[in-house]
Amino acid sequence: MISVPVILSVMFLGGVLAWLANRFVPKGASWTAAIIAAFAGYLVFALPSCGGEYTLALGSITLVWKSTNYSALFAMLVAVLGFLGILYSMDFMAGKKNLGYYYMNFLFALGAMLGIVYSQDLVSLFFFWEVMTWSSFMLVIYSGEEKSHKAGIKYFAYSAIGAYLILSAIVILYAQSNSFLLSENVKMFSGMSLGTQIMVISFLALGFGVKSAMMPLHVWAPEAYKESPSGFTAVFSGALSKMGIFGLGLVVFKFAANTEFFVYVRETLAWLGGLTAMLATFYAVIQSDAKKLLAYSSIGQLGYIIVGLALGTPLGIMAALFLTIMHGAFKAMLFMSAGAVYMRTGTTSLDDVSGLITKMPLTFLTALFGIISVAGIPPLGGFISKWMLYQALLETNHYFLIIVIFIASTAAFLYLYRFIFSLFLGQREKEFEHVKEVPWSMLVPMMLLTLFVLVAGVFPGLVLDPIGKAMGYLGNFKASWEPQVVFSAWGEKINMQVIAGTIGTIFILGALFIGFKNRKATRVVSTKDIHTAGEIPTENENLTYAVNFNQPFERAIAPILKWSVDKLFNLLGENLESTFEYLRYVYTGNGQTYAMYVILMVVILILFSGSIFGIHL
Amino acid sequence: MEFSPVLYIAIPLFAAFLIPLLGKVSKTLVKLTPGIVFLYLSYGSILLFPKAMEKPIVQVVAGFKPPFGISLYYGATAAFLITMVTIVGFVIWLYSYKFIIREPIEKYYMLFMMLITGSTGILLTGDMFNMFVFLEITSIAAYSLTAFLRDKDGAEAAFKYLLIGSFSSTFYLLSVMIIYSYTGTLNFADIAGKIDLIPPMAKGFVLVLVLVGMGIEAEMFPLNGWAPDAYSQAPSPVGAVFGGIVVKAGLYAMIRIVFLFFKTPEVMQFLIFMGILTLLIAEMAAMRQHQIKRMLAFSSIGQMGLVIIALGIGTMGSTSAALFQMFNHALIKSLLFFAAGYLVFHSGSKQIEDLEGLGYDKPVTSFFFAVGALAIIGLPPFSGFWSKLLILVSVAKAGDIAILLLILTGSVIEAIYYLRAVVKLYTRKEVPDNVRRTPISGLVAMGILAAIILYVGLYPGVIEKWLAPAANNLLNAADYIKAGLF
Amino acid sequence: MLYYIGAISLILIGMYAVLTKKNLLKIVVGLSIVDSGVNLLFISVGYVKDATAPIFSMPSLTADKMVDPVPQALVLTAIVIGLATTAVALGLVIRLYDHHKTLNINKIRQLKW
Amino acid sequence: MRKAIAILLLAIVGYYFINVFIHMPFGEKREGVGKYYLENTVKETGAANVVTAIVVSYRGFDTLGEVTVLFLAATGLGAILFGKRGEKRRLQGASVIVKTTSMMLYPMVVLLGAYVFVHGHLTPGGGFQGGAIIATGVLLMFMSYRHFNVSHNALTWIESLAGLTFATVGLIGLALGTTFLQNFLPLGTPNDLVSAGIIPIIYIAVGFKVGAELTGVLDNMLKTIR
Repeated sequence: MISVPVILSVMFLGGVLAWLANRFVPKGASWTAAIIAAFAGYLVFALPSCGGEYTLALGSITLVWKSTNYSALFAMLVAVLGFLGILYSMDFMAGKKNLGYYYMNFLFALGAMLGIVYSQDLVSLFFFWEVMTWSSFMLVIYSGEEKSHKAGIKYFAYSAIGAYLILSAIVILYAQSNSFLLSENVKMFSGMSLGTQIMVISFLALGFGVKSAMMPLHVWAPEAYKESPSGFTAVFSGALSKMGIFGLGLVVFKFAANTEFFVYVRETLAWLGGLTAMLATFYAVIQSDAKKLLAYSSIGQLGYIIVGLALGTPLGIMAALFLTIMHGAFKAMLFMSAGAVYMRTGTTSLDDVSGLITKMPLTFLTALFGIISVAGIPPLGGFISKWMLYQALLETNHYFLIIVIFIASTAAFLYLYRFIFSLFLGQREKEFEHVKEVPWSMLVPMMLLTLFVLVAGVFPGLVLDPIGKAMGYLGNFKASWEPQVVFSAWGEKINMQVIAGTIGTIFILGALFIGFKNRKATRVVSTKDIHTAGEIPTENENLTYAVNFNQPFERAIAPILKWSVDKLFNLLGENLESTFEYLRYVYTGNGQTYAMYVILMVVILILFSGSIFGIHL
Repeated sequence: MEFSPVLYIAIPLFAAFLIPLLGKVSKTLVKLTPGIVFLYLSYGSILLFPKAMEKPIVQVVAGFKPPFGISLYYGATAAFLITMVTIVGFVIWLYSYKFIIREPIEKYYMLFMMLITGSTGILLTGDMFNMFVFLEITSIAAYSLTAFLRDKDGAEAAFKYLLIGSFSSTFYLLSVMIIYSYTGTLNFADIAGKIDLIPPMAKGFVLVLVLVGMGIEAEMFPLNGWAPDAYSQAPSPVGAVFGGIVVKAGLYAMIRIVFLFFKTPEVMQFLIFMGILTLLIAEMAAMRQHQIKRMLAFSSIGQMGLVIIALGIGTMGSTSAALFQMFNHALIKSLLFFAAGYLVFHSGSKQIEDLEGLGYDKPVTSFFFAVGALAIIGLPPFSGFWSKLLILVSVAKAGDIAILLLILTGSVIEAIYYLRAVVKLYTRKEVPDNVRRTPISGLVAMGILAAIILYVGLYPGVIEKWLAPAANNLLNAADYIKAGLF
Repeated sequence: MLYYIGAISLILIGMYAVLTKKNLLKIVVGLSIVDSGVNLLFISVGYVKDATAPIFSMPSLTADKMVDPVPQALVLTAIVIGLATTAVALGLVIRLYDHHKTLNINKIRQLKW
Repeated sequence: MRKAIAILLLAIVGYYFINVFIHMPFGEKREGVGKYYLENTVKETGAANVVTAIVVSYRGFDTLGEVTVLFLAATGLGAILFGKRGEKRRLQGASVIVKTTSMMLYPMVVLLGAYVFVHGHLTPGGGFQGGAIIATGVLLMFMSYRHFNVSHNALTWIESLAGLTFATVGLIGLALGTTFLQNFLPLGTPNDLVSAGIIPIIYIAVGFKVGAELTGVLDNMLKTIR
């Protein structure tokens, strides 16, 4: 009998096992982890999507785990991405130190995510939430370098703030309802006072918002994504940040939906999501590091998802959940390909690497499908979610938001093109002549995901089916999107397969045509083959085309960039710390001063005893 | 012979008087004595535990009925805390076994044993003046142990501690005096019954004296200047005793007196206020520390603040949460001090900066430090999580969201500085080959603590079921009076 | 009554010394003065007019003509404890002087913040 | 500045302090445990000296603690000043008159001390006082003779054995099925030297212990002067 604790214990004990394996068998950790992840993945899929209930009484607190349709959706995402991430790591991480530590925390993180989605009570939700936070923190600081530690601390600090907000919401709820059970709290929520409702919803939304990198709480994300090992980044961006979405879904539809101010919650979140999408895209455009670029892109995509959720219409939710799955897949693809490039070249800087297309064709293909999907070009999965999102926005008359989203989507092309161009196209530097394609264990996950994105784009019904069920859990929503309905505005019925076929054919034909036509015309030149106003550049000048790729755009959005949330928070942090510094001067180190404090305390207590204790001396 | 609570005091005293003679025979014998004593006492305390949980055991000394003789009150709260103290005491002894290599070893073990015994006495006694005596036993042992390393800073820290500690004992003695002069008795239960004989003004003065005097021991904010110095300069196991045991005893003394004699809403409000002040200022100061043990000291103060807040709320839930937090803090802070002790020893420097790279060089010790850090922040699956959760729940139930947010602010700060230290440990850096290793006894001590922390984190029910009687015993003054005077 | 005021004055004088004197030895002396003040105060609390010491050395003495024995017993303990504290304090002062070559408390401030 | 603040603060404290005590009855008889002790001491403990009875019997546990405090102070001082042993003292030897007088006084002082603690249950005084007097005698010798030495070995033995006696007497009570420190000897006639059960035993032990400890403390401090 498969139940949730079985899955969780497989993951957690597996983590310990992987750590142990590393101590005794070389490469033991990676194989153990892969097997464990595969097995747990199998269990997740085998678990009935509505059931597997398990109750555990811990003293006065009862923990309940159960699989629901909603959690099944996220659990599958986690299980698949987790397995692929570990598979990818097997060769990616080969030869690195402390692999036991890496895989242990990886599996812990996966287990914690599964724990989160299966939790039916708030305590275990928070419990796993924190386990997820620290295990992912451990992976961010894995490299042991100064930079990764900075990123890690930043990540942890924001996560801690978020987590404690969630915790306070949980205890406020408990104080009112005397229960940690999700269902109980949802039931009683509408009966609580307005203040409580506002507090709980805003705390929860902010707390989950931190994890889903909602602006202005996103500042931890770029660096944390950049510093974590790529095998995990795929999971980090693809699945871990989705836990925030998972939570937001609960907040919006389980809690906020029962309040009078539901519409305000939705509007606020929608706008926050929209702004996130736009600003993050702008930031992504100006990045010169592949992983940071992808990180911002990831933030932007999560913005879309939040918009979709916040719209609250069936179509919006469906768009959001569909994008959740799709984003999990294509962002994992992109991070994996960036990781593959990193593995072979040792850098992810867009300014340094170029022209890898012939050396790493399959990686290029993955990246290509990835960016097509992000950009929302049919026939891949991204297109459908974008389409649904626009349609939902139109239906609910959010015209300004459409503009915002539209700007964001358009700007996305800039960075996406830069990503693929810088890494794979253009002239190849000499130092990259001997680059080889990555090993199969890394290609397999990338290819599988590519296939999935393609299939999901062509047969969206495959993914829409579990999503529809999940929506049923969130409320009485029904998933009823068919391409035909959309296109019926023009009085035509077209289905995805036809679009896919058409576009695919045109694409292949076009590629072949251009390929043949330009077969002779291409001339391979060195990047140094360039003259600037008659001057011959020196050897160490970086003249890759990708340098300052989007400079015009950067200039255009300069005013926005000046106002950086990150800087603002840093300033705040610094000021706070210097305040602390002054505060600790209370401890002067002079024993007599301390004695004076004691007497002072006595005097204060005596003089104000009337107002403090109600006893007049 | 049945185990009697008085043995908690008698056996260690006997052993302490015996140690100088044993020292003439063999040093190993001296080193083993406290371990045997604490092992036996933990065994006894576990035997006695269920009984005390059911019904307070009031043990008379010298055969005179209270209030005429001194009586020991071994109620559920005392049983809970003393069991914790003896077990933690045993583990700290285990750690000391190899850690203390400086002469005079026999004096160290005598003082160490008496430090813990004094704290036990504070928890155990049912007599106000007797508590003063135990307070002094604790203090004098603590002063001497703070200066045990005989370095410059140790003596300075000890002198400050002594200066402030004298104020504490003076104030406490004055309060005993005023109470005696009006009620004519020294037994807690008896005083509690006659407290109204004291005119309001004198009562207010006593309250001020007790709050300040015991506030010093419990490390309330403006009174805790001595604490960071003493914690950081004492040898690490002693730091663990301070943070894990001595403070708890001081706080228990204060809370016992306040709850028995002065339990008014205003006083409780005041406790909450002081708790918040203590928590926030200590956490802020801890964030800016450069020395690891000083940071632990401030964190310890902060945790005490948290406990004071929870006690100040004064509901059943919050009091049990506070006791749980005390228990967790004793274990976790000991673990942290243990690990920090060897880290400082290995790196040869007290600065956090210099810990770089030790995470790879001394993986096990560093791992225990990391576990302790995660646990004290209150991250699952460690025991610190549950107590923090229970405290927050009780705060929320009391309806004060502002306090809740302030506690969480403190927690965020705490999380940041602990992780900074942990991350420093795991910064890659070539460390000169260090042949010194953490001895097995130290690792076993840390391992025991870490195992308990993890076990309680996974099965909080083990501890939680005892919290209710313990909290009830602390809160319910009428029961105390009834049992104390039989 | 005057006894109370005298004892309290002693306590305050001692505290003043502890709070302001720069010399460590004077501070220790101050602590001792505080102790003595407290002890005297306690003894005077137990005082009963026209009563004798609580010792039944002669059959003519009766219980109702004796001072309260409890404060005396407690003060005995308190004196010893005060002595112990002073001894340790003096030991620390010796150590401090060894290390710092000064007894000025303002110069002994290695540990701060 | 500091002085002004200190005076101000202490003035406030003092004002309220006196304010509290001024209302306290002075010189009046009190109800409470004191009265009980006065009325029942002779009957219950057999000691003529009520203070001693309280110190050793009723509140014997306090005294055990008190002895421990002193023991700790001696130990602690030894720990703090450890490693300075054997450094040369720079005390000036005293004049012949002082030396001779000290020599003559020393045995008498010790005797007086012994008298005081042996008669603790009968007359004013007791173990602590007697021990302190003995230590004064030793101090006298320290002051007058440069090379006067006490045997540390002996001190340790006396200290430990005396402490053990106290603890053992207490534990015997427990072992006999009564309570810790409970009297198990016949009370005898009040005002006899051999009376009051275990009180004289304990007080003699305390006397030895306190004498030895104070001597140890003095020795420790003197030896460390450079």
